[in-house]
Amino acid sequence: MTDHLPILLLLLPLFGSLICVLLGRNNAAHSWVVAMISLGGSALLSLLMLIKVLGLKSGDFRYRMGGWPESSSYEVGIELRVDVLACLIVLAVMIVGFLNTIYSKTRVSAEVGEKGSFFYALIQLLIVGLCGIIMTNDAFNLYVLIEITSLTSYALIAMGNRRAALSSFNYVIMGTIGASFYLLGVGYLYIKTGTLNIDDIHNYLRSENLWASQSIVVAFILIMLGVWTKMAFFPLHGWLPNAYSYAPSMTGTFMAPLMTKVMVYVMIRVMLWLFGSDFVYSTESIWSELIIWMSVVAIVAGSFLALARNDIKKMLTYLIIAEVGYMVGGAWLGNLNGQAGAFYHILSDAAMTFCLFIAASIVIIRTGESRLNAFDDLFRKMPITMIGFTIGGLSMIGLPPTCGFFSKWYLIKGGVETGQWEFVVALLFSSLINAVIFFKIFERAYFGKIKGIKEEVTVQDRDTIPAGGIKSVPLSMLIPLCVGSLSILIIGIMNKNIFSWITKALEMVNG
Amino acid sequence: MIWQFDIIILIFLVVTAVIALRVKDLLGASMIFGIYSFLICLLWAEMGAVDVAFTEAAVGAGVSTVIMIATVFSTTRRSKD
Amino acid sequence: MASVEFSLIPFLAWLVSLLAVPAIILLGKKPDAREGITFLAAIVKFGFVLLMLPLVREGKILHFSFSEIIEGIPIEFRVDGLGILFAIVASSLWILTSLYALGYMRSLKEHDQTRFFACFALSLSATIGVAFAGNLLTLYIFYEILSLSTYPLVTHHGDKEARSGGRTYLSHLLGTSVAFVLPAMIYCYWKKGGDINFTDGSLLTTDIGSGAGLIVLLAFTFGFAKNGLMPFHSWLPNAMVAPTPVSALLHAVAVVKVGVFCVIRVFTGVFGIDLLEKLDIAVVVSWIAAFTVITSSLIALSQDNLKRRLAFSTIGQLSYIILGVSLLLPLGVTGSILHVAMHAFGKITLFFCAGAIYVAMHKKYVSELVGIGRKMPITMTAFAIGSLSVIGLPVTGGLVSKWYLVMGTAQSDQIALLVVFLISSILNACYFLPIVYRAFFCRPEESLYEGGRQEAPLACLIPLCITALLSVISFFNPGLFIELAGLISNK
Amino acid sequence: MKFFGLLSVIIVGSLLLSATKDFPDWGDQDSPANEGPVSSFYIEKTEEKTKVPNMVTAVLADYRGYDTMFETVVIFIAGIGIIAVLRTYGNNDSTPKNQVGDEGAGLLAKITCSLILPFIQLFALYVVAHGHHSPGGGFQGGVMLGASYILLALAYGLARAKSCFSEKRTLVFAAVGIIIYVGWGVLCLIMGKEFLNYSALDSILPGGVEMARSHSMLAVEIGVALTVTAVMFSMFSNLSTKGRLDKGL
Amino acid sequence: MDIIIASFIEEVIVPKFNYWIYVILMMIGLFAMITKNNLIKKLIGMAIFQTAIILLYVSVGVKSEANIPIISHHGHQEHVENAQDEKHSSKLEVSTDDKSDKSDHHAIDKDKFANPLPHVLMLTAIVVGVSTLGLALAISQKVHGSFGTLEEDEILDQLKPGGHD
Repeated sequence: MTDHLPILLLLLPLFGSLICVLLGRNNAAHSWVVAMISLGGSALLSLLMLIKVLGLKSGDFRYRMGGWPESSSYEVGIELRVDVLACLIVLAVMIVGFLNTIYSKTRVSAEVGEKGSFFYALIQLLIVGLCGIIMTNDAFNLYVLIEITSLTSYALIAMGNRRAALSSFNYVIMGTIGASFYLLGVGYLYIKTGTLNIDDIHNYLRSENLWASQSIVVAFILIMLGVWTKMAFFPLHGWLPNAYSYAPSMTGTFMAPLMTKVMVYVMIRVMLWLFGSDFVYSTESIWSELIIWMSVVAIVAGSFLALARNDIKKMLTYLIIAEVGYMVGGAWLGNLNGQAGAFYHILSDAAMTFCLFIAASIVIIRTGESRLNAFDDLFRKMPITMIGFTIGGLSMIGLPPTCGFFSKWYLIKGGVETGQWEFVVALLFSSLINAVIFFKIFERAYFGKIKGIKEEVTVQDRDTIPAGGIKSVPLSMLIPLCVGSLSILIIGIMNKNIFSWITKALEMVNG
Repeated sequence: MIWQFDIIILIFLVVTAVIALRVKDLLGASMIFGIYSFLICLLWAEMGAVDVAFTEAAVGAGVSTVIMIATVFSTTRRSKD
Repeated sequence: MASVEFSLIPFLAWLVSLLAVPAIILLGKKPDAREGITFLAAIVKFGFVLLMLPLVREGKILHFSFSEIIEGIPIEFRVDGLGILFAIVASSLWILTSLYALGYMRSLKEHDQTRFFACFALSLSATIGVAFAGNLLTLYIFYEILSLSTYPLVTHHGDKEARSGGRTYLSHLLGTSVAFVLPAMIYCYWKKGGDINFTDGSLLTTDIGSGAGLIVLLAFTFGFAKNGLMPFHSWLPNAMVAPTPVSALLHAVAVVKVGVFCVIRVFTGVFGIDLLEKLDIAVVVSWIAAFTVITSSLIALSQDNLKRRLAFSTIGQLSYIILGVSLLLPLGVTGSILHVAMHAFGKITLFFCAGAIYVAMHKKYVSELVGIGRKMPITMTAFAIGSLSVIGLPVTGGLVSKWYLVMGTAQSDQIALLVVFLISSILNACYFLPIVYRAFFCRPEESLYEGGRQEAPLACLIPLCITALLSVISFFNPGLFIELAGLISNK
Repeated sequence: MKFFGLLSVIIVGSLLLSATKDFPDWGDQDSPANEGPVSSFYIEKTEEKTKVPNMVTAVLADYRGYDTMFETVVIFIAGIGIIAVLRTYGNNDSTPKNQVGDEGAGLLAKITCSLILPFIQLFALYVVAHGHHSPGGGFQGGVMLGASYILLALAYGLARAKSCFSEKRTLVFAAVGIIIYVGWGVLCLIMGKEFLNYSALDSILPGGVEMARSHSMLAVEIGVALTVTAVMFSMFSNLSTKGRLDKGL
Repeated sequence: MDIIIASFIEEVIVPKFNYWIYVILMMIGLFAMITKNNLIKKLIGMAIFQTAIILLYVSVGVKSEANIPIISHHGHQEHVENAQDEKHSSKLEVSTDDKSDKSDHHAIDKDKFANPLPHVLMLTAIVVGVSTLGLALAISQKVHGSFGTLEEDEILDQLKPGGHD
């Protein structure tokens, strides 16, 4: 039965979403139970899958949909391919999905009203799409699944207020351009190779030595452009900040940690599995130089834009853009450390973004203020929330016990190894900017606002500020936050194991 | 496959696409977009992609146009460009 | 040479103050029990450190490691002469500072005392972690924890001034360490091929080349900005907004000494004296240090705020230590290591005195201290001893270390540096001795005649007497410190 | 903005054009895509393996059935997404009840519509069922069936169409369609083979492995058709009323 | 000069005419998506963009000698075509021999059938396209509902005073 794990993993939330729809409107409570069961089950299954894959000698296993092919050496059907990398990200998706469902419990009725069950249905379908993207081994199937994730996220974002609808429309336009570029790239590959299976395309390109062919190069550029648009790589990032910050809070908390990261995974997969490292790094070395510079620009620009924001969620979304720069740069460094660092950063960034978004959402909800002064004096009023936020922030800065430090470590090591000093400098620079950003917030949260000039006044004032209602954060919001901040530490502490799994899997494809 | 037919349709396609985007009346634009879809459906049929043509006829020329017109009716016909 | 021995004691010594943190928080409502825990932890910690002392003196190196965090790099404790010396200084002074803090905080009725003591314990833990760190990564991690855990102490008052001071503090310390130390460390890690332990030899080899070597060296020296080297020194005067016990322990002993300690580690453990000699790059560092010595002394002259004057004095004294190490001679290194201890005793006395004056008289400025010696004779006597020690005049330990430093400089034939030492000693005298002189021999203002003696509470007074005594004792009996310093410098 | 747009469009366009020069010529039957083993396999082996003459249907519903499943899910998402975004509930009795009867088009349109509707629906069902042998299949049939209800709504008003196809019913139909599709795949899973491996069903379907595949394709096409029908109608009814579902165009 | 142009047209444009048109359509669509001010117009651009991609795919699957990808046993279509393509019969024979033992049907010549795979892919793409269009129209209706206009610049004007964007 363990052979069927990948598909069972997908079917559970798929059926869950169908049941949610069948439950109909005004049934958010039941839908919540369904979503919890399906996502919890899938999380368990993905854990099982990880254990299974870790036990495999070959490092990966395939699942042939429909049992094809029976004779041909080429794949005529669609196959799923699961290795450690896929398992890790699927696990991350499932866990974030599960935690986010817990978080949604109290928010759904407040933010989407009667349409709660549709929200749960859509979010489960989004998870199906993300996991499908991660596991599929078929270039076109990837497109279909990208569209699934896109459509669900358009709808989920547009469920918010009027700004959300507008930003969702922009997202539709940008997302469609991105997905269409990807589709065009796949079309060009298909014209030259006649197959859609990722491994088969790779083998064909290798055996026919098509690397220099103009259409293959263009296909690569197109796919990269498409994927970059979807992951909000710097010049193509315009849609992201508004979409994530105006979306309903439980949509933001789910999509911000995962959507861009999964697209980064797709990029790494396209680079290493579809085209192969020979093509991506050696023959076109000017590119990798160029793209690393682009990622440097992305990191610096993202950090500065984040610094300039006074809106909590906006600021966090710009940080995501900077983080995407990290991962793109890391993947393009062209050595194992860079790739593995980028990959590790996918996991750690998912954890810390989730943490920060949940904490920020709680703060915004509880204080009713979306600008940074919402944080005034929160360490006293909402200590647990602020501890979660602090851990996330420290991880974003990259301080040792947290996973953010280790991903930065590997990325910098990769940069040092190839001598890409500009990337190293950009990473450090953005750490510093992050430090400024977060300590600005910590300071506010720690001291409260500067009221008078005399310190005595401040001290007295702080004690008299009524804590009215702010302290009562429901457990359903705190649990995900706590688990998220714990997972930041766990990923940090387990970095050696995770990193060795990642490098093993990457070594196999790099040869 | 008749290539003369093919070329004629392709040229018409470009023309209708440009018109659909230039008409200031959204209802008109939607209608012309329907024509565009129908032309492209002809093109698929001519290229031997009958299933695609069938789908395009039903989806592109049919439902897409209808929902677009429905939207235009329930919002506005006015367009500045 | 040195036999490495597995031992749990370093870990326990580190753990004691860490465990004290939750205990302090839990007992936050009962101040007496809370402070009791602090004392208990301080004493137990000192006991553990003393326990290791004989072993280290035998030439053993105690070693403990757990949880390999990155491929090939565990969290590792490794106790050698330098580490134990620093640990002794820090942990013994923690006891005294706790006592002092008790008096200071209570008599000023400060707010948030629980937070204060908890962060204090945490920062001590981090200090011990740095002292015993067995590899660069461990060092780095504890260094960062120290920066973070002292931030609430620095900004304790929470007013605007404290905030901006705290901002400077963190931005300088975190900024430099992330921007310089991290890449330099990763460079070493990569160069060495997955291992950055401090062993007896050097981490790097000659194939690094002078250029890269210089960059890495400077990255480390500036990166550990806690050492107060110019131009990254301005956090230290700004951090003086902290309550005095914090300034005393952290900004005279723990934090700043961690900075120079890290630099000594880099010189002896990462590069190794031999390699630096071959590459001939340390001279750059010595000139930067020399510049800092002179400049900071001159700035100190112009400061009216007593604590700021002490802070600039600290900056200068720290650069002595770096200067000594960068001479790359056994005498210089010994002098540096000695100066870590001697300056600690002297400077903490001075800070205690400054705090005591503030507690008793609410005076912060040098110009207000005229004639204060009659009101607070004990405090001001201790102040005088501390000043002597920092200047390097007899019957104080400061002379011993300065002696070694000057000897080392003379041996290295760097006359210019020798001149620097002399000038700066004169400057030191210029900014300290007038205070003492005016305190005792000038006519005080009218208001000071009223009332009799007005010393600070006993809890403040006792520690400063003890530290002053320690300064004197270490002049007559510096053998232990010289021996421990020799363990490192004579290799 | 215009200039920037034009520039980027021209860059992308020239990039794409530059690649076409090493494309195989249009209609080249020896191009890798046409000559390659995958499409050869489809053309040569489909009938042998599945007994379905329409290769497109066979590839759609069997070889790439997994894709098609998600394609159906995409439709489903569009359906519930539109409801999630646009639908507004609540009693909007602003339109008096007696006006409902006035909805819809003129008499001529009504009569024409009532005459052709049965044929459209019949033909739609034929398209679904005959997709194995002629162009067509679940999508096309489903869209036609949905379109027939749209026609009904246009001619007789939305209320009339809703009486046949209420909102609740559209959702149930949409979900059931996918349940049929996925359930069929799960059935294969239960029978011990891979997901969507229809050959697992030869023991319960008549006619051997090939016919099992053929029949299964029909089953999943019916599922697709149900979903598409429901969603197409729901899409129209929501979009034409701004999500109020009260009064059509 | 004329010869060069003529040969350019003959060798570059004519055999790849479809691809040229596809690129032009794609550029039109993309340009509309980026620069148009009206949301509905943007969506029309999007639909054109998507059909352009479909045109690319379908053009890939075309074979000059081929018919629709449906095998017909009983009709006369096959025979008619065979009669038409006398000159290809030799090739047909060869391929027939290879496969004749495998099935009792008459063998299938793959050059006779258009490549079915792009068609399948494009069925999916069309469906995805209409789904996106429907959802996008719903969103634009919501935008119109709350802003009262479909022009992007007017919406942004409305947001200016309140929004801190």
